Amino acid sequence: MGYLTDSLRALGTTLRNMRRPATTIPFPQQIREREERFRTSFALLHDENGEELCVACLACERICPSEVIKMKVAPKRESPFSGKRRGYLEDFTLDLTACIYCELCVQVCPTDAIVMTRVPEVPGFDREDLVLTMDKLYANEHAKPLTWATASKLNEMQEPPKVAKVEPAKTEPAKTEPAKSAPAKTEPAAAEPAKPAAVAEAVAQEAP
Amino acid sequence: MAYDRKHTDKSQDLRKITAGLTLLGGSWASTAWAQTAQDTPAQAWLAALGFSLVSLVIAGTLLVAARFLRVRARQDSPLKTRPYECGEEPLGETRIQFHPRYYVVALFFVLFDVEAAFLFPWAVVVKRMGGAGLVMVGSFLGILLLGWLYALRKEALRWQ
Amino acid sequence: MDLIQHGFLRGIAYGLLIITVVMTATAWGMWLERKIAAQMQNRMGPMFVGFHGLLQPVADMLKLLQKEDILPAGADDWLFNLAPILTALFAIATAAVVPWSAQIVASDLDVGLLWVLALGGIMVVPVWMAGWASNNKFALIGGMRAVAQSVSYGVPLVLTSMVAVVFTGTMSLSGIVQFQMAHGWLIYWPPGPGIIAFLLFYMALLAESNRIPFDIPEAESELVAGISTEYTGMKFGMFYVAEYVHTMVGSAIAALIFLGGWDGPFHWLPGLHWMVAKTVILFVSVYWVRWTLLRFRSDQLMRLCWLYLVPMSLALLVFAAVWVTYFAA
Amino acid sequence: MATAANSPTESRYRLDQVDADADLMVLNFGPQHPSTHGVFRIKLILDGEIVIRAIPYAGYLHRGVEKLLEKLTYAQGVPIVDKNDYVSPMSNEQALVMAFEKLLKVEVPRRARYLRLIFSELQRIASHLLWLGTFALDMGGALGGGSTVFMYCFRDREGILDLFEAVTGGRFHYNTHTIGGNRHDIPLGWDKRVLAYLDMLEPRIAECESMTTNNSIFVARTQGIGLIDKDLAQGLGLSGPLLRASGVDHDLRRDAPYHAYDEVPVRVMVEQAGDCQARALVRVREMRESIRLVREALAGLPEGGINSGKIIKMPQQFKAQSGQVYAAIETPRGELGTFVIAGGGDKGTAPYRLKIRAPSLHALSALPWILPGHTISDVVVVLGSLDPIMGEVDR
Repeated sequence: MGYLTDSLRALGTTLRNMRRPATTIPFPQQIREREERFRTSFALLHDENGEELCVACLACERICPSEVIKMKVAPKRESPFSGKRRGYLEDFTLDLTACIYCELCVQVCPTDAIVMTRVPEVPGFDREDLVLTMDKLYANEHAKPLTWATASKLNEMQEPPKVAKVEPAKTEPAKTEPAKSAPAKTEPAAAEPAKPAAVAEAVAQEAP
Repeated sequence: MAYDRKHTDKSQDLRKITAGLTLLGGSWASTAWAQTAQDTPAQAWLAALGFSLVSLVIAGTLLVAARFLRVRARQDSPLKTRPYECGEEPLGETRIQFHPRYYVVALFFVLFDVEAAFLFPWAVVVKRMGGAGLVMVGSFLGILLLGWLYALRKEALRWQ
Repeated sequence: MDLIQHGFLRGIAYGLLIITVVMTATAWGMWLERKIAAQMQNRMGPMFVGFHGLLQPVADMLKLLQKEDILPAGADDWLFNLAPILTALFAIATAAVVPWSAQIVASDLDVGLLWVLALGGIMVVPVWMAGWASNNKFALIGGMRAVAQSVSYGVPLVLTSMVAVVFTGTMSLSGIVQFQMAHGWLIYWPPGPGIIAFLLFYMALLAESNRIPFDIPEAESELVAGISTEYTGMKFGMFYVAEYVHTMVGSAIAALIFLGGWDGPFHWLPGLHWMVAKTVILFVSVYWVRWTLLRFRSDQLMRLCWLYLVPMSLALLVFAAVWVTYFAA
Repeated sequence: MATAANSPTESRYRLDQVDADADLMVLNFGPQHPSTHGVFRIKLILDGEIVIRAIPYAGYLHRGVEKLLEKLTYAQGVPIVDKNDYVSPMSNEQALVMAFEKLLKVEVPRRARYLRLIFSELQRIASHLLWLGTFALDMGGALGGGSTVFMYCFRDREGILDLFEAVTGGRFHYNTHTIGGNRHDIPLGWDKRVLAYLDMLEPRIAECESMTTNNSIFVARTQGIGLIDKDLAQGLGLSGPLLRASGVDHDLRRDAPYHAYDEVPVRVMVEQAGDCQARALVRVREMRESIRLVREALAGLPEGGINSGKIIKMPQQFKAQSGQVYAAIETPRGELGTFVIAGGGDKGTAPYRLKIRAPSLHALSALPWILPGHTISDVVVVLGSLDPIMGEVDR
């Protein structure tokens, strides 16, 4: 009977698999190695002088599809570091309970201020613990490893290669003629990919 | 690669544990109970009865223990005792008169189990009965097989 | 007096010991099964309670003991409560006649095999009771399937064990083993029918203990949990335990009547070791099969039984009778 | 049989044998049932164990995604749809993004199209692996061989999630497609990882096959079960593996090539029988075909940009005042289409109306036709073979 031979074959398969090591990762004791781009929780960053990068341009609040970012803008004042007049955050809340981790807020940030972290564990016993306040977000900057993606890196990656430059993700630099990416030329002039700072100003001007 | 991780080989531990348990328990038990008496049938039946009694007591004890140890909800909702039907209100009666198509199996069973009851006494003394017994039982089985073939011809086992 | 002392009291004493050992072994049999299944599926299985989850059965038991006991609305409370007790009783009482070695046997009945088969057969009654009493459609269908399947596979089970009776000329389990010690294990002597009978017996055993590929009474992907859908806490636990005890005792019986019981090639090892080793191997193999195969549909199962297994076991029986009458020395 | 049943109550099986005296049992199968693949309810009317009528009820997982998409702008809408077909999230993104690109007349660079092809084929493998596991689970039970196959499939599917994690940073919620291309380029050495993974996967599929499609118990359970003939399949608008298993040679990847399927041609797997076994075979063969496609596409992966330049910077940056488009892709489950009428939102920055054509919904509509005459055991097999994803059905 076919049942018997097929069953024996299936038994052989399971026997073979018994020799393979378990793929389980006992989670709290051992943490899986995450990819460089792995994205979960959030952090707000400072620049090298220790000044907040966020200029309160509201770009992330507007792009967020699930509207989890709430921002309070402080009046513009002069920066103690650079002396320029710029916006400051008064308060910033990111509600992780509704966040879908789409990374759009990171992508639109003109100053690379908001990034995601690589540690998914956001343990807490309260719903309050999942609401990231500004303090928590600034604390995350050093408390958690950050992902690879920042706004400028994402934009650089998505930009059509106008000049032959080494893209971070290519196995080979795009030495071939850039004319191949013909679609880049058909693109209307509305949002020409500019330098992050320029975009920051453009967006900031649009903000009320 | 991430999908082929190695961190622990537990099959080793597993093998050691099972082997150890069997050896330890086995040698202790076989030295402790090395005596027995040849039983009379009456003794054996009484022993079986005693054994069953113990199993009944153990089974009962577990339930009684559960009765004392169990947790009770503070409020009983009528929803809690509702029979499970995938989260929906049960529709219609459960115990209705319906057609499970298993009665054929029951008939078959009666046929063959009665036969088994007849065969067991013969099976013990098959050698003593010799060829005559073989012919008798053979004819009995033959009639049985005829009935079986008839049932098959009637497609009694195709209830779909 | 002697009857009481050597019969009843000994039965109780042995009962306490053997049941404790068997139930403990069953509990760790569950652990073993989970570990084997985990290894097979490249998982780790229970890891947290005790060393490599060794105390998991204890934790499970404690959990089940504390669970809330719910009687579904419209259930037949007498039958509902009686069913798990009877299931456990029948499953455990089967072990009464199992000789674990030449000495260790609670009751060496001269119709030991009949006792086992009878108790195994009557197991279907509490299962049906549970299915009927629950007032649940899934349980009802599961109960019906359980009856049909148990009843069907009881026949090849009886017939194949009868093959052993025909060869050995006794229905006492220790008698069967003694015959095998003298003439060779039934699985290889006489060559041919023994191994087929063993395979048929093994399949029927899988079906009787509701193991895949014959687990349609439970069939959790179709019938949620079959007969035990409405059972909570320890009552569910009783079904669970009974199932495992049933499998373990069934493996022991298979080891006794086909694999020579406590007989082994090296006599410096105590008989108990051989017996336990064979039982454990069969027990593990049942779970190996269980975690490998898919399940049949109920009607396919019945057809498989009545079209192939029953005639095959009948033919074996006839062959055995002819062999014993004319060829055996 | 040539003629399809005329109504759901009329069956092609031997329903004439239904005992007129017996009472009928009404059984709710779902929504909280272990094998309804989510929250799905079928009201079964049973004669003993045989189904004589099946009435499916969907909608337990309704989340209002289509309405939500009409409220969000084009740029914001893309990440929302990931959860529709939660077994192949990228397919949802692709279907939506393709419709938006058509509407907004945005070109996609060639490299992005290749990447989309690779992603969608990997996604197909992942989805079919999950399907194989759950299908075996339906047949083998959570405490049996089914769960073993399930674990193997999940173990191997994990590799694809790891690969996607390396590219996009997400394991489920990728949001890697954007209007006009992709958001993430592949990292260094990713193609080698993919090839290594595919080399590992191929023998493992064979292993799973030995426990399922090549196993006679599986064949006994699936052969002749849940027959959908050609007429019925076309009449109900089935698509994908279901349609191909019924003998209709139709595959959008070949018949209306999108992404880079015109450059990397697809061999379409067709089976004639139309039963559960045929569906299973089609899916398993498609897995092999997908492996081949990924290999070919990786070999021919062009250099260049991955986005046509309109990097999303603000929600309202895409505008379309008029027009309506329909774009469809071949997801693992069939034709996933998005129909968009432009002009919603203030200044036309959001769709006025958006409708998602989900293949699973059509698949489930076959149930009343094919279930009658089968036993309860077959119900789970038939349902599993349709491979419905409730998130997509209810949206």
